[in-house]
Amino acid sequence: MIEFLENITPSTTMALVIHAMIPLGLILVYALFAIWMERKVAAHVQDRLGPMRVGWHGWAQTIADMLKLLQKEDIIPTDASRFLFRFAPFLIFVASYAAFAVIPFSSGYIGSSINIGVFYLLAITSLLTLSVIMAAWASNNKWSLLGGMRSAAQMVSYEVPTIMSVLSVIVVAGSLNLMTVTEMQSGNEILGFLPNWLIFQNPFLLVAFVIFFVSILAESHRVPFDLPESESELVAGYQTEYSGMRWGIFMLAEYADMLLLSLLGVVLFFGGWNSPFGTFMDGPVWGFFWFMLKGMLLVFVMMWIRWTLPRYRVDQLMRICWNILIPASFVNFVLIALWEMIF
Amino acid sequence: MKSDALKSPEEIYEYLKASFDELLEYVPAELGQSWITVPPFSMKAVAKFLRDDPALRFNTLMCQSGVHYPDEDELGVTYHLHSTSHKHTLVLKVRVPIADPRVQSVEAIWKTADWHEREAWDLLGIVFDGHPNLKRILCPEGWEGHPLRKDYRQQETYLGVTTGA
Amino acid sequence: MGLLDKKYHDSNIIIVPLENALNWARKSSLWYEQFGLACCAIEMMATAASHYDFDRFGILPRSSPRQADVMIVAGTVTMKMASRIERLYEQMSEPRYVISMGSCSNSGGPYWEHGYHVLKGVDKVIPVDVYVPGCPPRPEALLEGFLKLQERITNETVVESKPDGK
Amino acid sequence: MDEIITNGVQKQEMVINMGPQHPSTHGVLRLEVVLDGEVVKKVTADIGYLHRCFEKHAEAMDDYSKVIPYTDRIDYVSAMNQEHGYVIAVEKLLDLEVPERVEYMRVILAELQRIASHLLGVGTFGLDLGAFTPFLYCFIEREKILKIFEKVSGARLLYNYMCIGGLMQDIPEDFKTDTREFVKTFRPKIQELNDLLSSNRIFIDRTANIGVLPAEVALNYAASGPMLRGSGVKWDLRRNDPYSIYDRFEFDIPVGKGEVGTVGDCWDRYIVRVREMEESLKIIEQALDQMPDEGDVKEAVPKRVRPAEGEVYVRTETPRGELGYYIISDKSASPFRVKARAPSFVNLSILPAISKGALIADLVAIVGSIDIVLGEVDR
Repeated sequence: MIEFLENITPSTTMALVIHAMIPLGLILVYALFAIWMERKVAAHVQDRLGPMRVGWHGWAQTIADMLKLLQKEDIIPTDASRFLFRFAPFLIFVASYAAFAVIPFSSGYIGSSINIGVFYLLAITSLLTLSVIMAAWASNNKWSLLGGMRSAAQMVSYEVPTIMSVLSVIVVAGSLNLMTVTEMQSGNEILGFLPNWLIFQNPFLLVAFVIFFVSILAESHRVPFDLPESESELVAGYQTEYSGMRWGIFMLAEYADMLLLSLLGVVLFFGGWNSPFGTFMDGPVWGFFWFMLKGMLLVFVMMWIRWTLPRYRVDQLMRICWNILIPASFVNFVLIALWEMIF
Repeated sequence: MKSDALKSPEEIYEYLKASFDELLEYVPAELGQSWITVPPFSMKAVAKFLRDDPALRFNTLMCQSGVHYPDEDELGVTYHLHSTSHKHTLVLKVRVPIADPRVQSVEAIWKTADWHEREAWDLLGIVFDGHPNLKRILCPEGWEGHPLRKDYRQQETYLGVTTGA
Repeated sequence: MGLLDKKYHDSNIIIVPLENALNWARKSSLWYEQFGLACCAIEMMATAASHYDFDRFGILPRSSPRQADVMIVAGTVTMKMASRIERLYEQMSEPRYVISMGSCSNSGGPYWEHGYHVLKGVDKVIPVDVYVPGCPPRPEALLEGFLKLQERITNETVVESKPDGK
Repeated sequence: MDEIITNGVQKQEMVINMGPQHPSTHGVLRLEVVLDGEVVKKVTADIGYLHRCFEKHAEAMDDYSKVIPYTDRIDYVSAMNQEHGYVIAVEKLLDLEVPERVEYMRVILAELQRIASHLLGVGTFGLDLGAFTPFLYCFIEREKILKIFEKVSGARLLYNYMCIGGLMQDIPEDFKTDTREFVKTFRPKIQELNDLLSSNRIFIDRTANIGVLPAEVALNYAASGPMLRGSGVKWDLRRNDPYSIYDRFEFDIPVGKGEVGTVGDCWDRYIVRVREMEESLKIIEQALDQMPDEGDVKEAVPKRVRPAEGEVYVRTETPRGELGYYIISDKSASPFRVKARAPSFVNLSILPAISKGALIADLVAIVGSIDIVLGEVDR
């Protein structure tokens, strides 16, 4: 990709900038689509229609929302810490955007194919916690503060099972480079027809995926773990004092985060950009299609869960993490390692 | 102890007379239920007796209402009691002069009286002696007058907003 | 019209499409504050529920006033509540609108004469854009109120009106 | 803020205001909550934000029947039940016999209203716990009841349909078929609700053992309705102090048994409501079968309502509990005093007693399980 960009643009710098901007464009287009999709999914789950008036079946709804948010007054509460209050939305967005750098979107495009891709991704997503606390503390609002504290506890705890389940994949794959992990999953050899995806390679990786999925639900603040912004308890949690586009950026980051973690799941368990039909419909462009399709399916499942389940309480959330997920993920890790030794 | 005998207010009155003698007064009514009038200063003792006596066991205060009787220049409180174990009901009434409207609180006997008494104070200005937290409940603090009195005149503005009086 | 209100002196080929786009965005995405007062709130909920479906028009509930565009005063405003409503209105960010839903918030409704504790019309404390009559208004009436508000937004302009009335 | 020093660590309690504008206070209730972290130390309910002077209006009206529209607005979620209670009270004051057909109609409408109200209560309870979809499913069913009501009375929410001694107008011809159709389609929906919410693991985790209200406390606080029955007390005025024609129907009184937790917890209160809907369906079916087809609904309506001097206290079972009307008549055309003993008002006063030591999320669940209507709390 970068060679191609260097060929068509006058300077290397420009090529690099464009190269780096691709995920940004992707996030924006995806967010427009995902927010619309969320509303449509919600509506159809609830026997409604959802947005209908703006364009065909309301496809332009999110564009209108964004354009409106841009026009809104930018309120900074008098008692807020002004710098942190303004800075937090950007930090949260930077964190989710930067993490996309190591995601292999197709065989032809990865932002940076570094050897410590997984490590980098997990490290940079930890910034999300920081920015949420920053937003909460800076707002000088009690609801925000409670939301921020919940968020900090939740994200720090759920990082452990996430990392453990990611590690179990790494044990099988033997590389921290996400591109390498994807490439080793090509082909259809398991039982003669199943693709070589990691989830099919080792029965314990299925368990690892379940743990991973539950943890990313919590990491991206989705129901049943959406406590930091739980509407019926904390008004809007850490976002309570934000208005206009600053709030919009939080929204954007939340959806970007959802996509990021889903895509990570796709790379680690569902063969990344590999086609499910072997060499059929394979190639860089099809690869991108398959990759996004799998990612969006996971995002869809997250939405589906959101509109079906109630929400956990904060202590139950912690108990699930420390009493169930973390021990389970450790045991599972050992079992995967044993399986790898034996077979 | 199941006591089917003590069903009507009159029987209950006869039973109460043994303990409270001259204090109580039985008032038969043509329409609706007859009631027993209790002096305001012994309300709590009567209430405690009614709740705890095994033959009575009025464990629930269904309703407590304040009333303003402008003709007599009096305020009144009506208590509707009932017992889930003996399945009987009783009406008690207290009358106090409007100049000194003090009634003993029954908050300690039936917890539900807490809010009912605050409401009666708020809307009618009946003072309940012994109530731990007797302040306005429906109207905001700083409201003038007691709206359910028949001679209530609405204040013209509240916090700078006209009330439309 | 919020921040851009009357900022320009002349209408021109750039401003007109811009204005249209901005107005279109605002009218298509009216987020209301999730805030019910009395009987009308139940009808407001019914309007948001499956049968009438606010979301068709892009109307969403927000529980924080900061993120809301329109406040539906759904129900009787009492003296005790009046100052809170004023405060909530102040917490909303511009551009903001108010729909007064039902007779009570329009004028005091059935509590007009003897309601010592009822505010006789929410417009005594905050400015109202659209009044929806009814006690309570049917969901269709509330939707009509939103359509009227959209109409009103469409006609807003960023151009300062000239002193000669043009 | 009080400072607490434990083991050399300085802690501060946080005072937080829930409401009057808060998504889960069911209207304009303000709760002043003292928190230690997320643990509730003390709750003080501040009510009166919707005080609409019902009692003053009742005294100011120059006719007993003019009060009926205001009774609708006390509890706007179950207006039919409110009207029912009031007209029964005035009829008792007048010593008035009401035609059979009217009684049956009133019972059917009151029970339909009970279902509609419980649907709202159950739905918003789910909403408080973060389950958005069951709430909308409940509203779909509620909308069907409102359609029946609209055909009957012309209004969706506040009907002003019952009048002293009768009804405003006769029922439409297809009322019976509509209601039967509804009863038939609604039964499976209750099962659906049970599958989606009542037996949901997360829902049970959130509601079991939360906000436990023991029976003695409930009686001492004069709790009523599902709040009392949730605590295991089999007390339903339709059975224990029958009014109207409720003694003619076969139905059970569901009580909380502590199936998933302790007796009297939030889940018990919730499930009592769900089961009551089934019982109401039974009553409706029986009433539809027994109801006479002919009869003038305005037969007994008096020309002028002027009761003799006296007073009555009439209590009826509304979806939220015991609604009592204490009416004093002084022989004039307007009531001397009307006191509405509203179930929500009394039930809400228990909140501080049962929410100590809960988390904020539990507090939301407890408020939701009490199922208050602020119009009734403040009147």
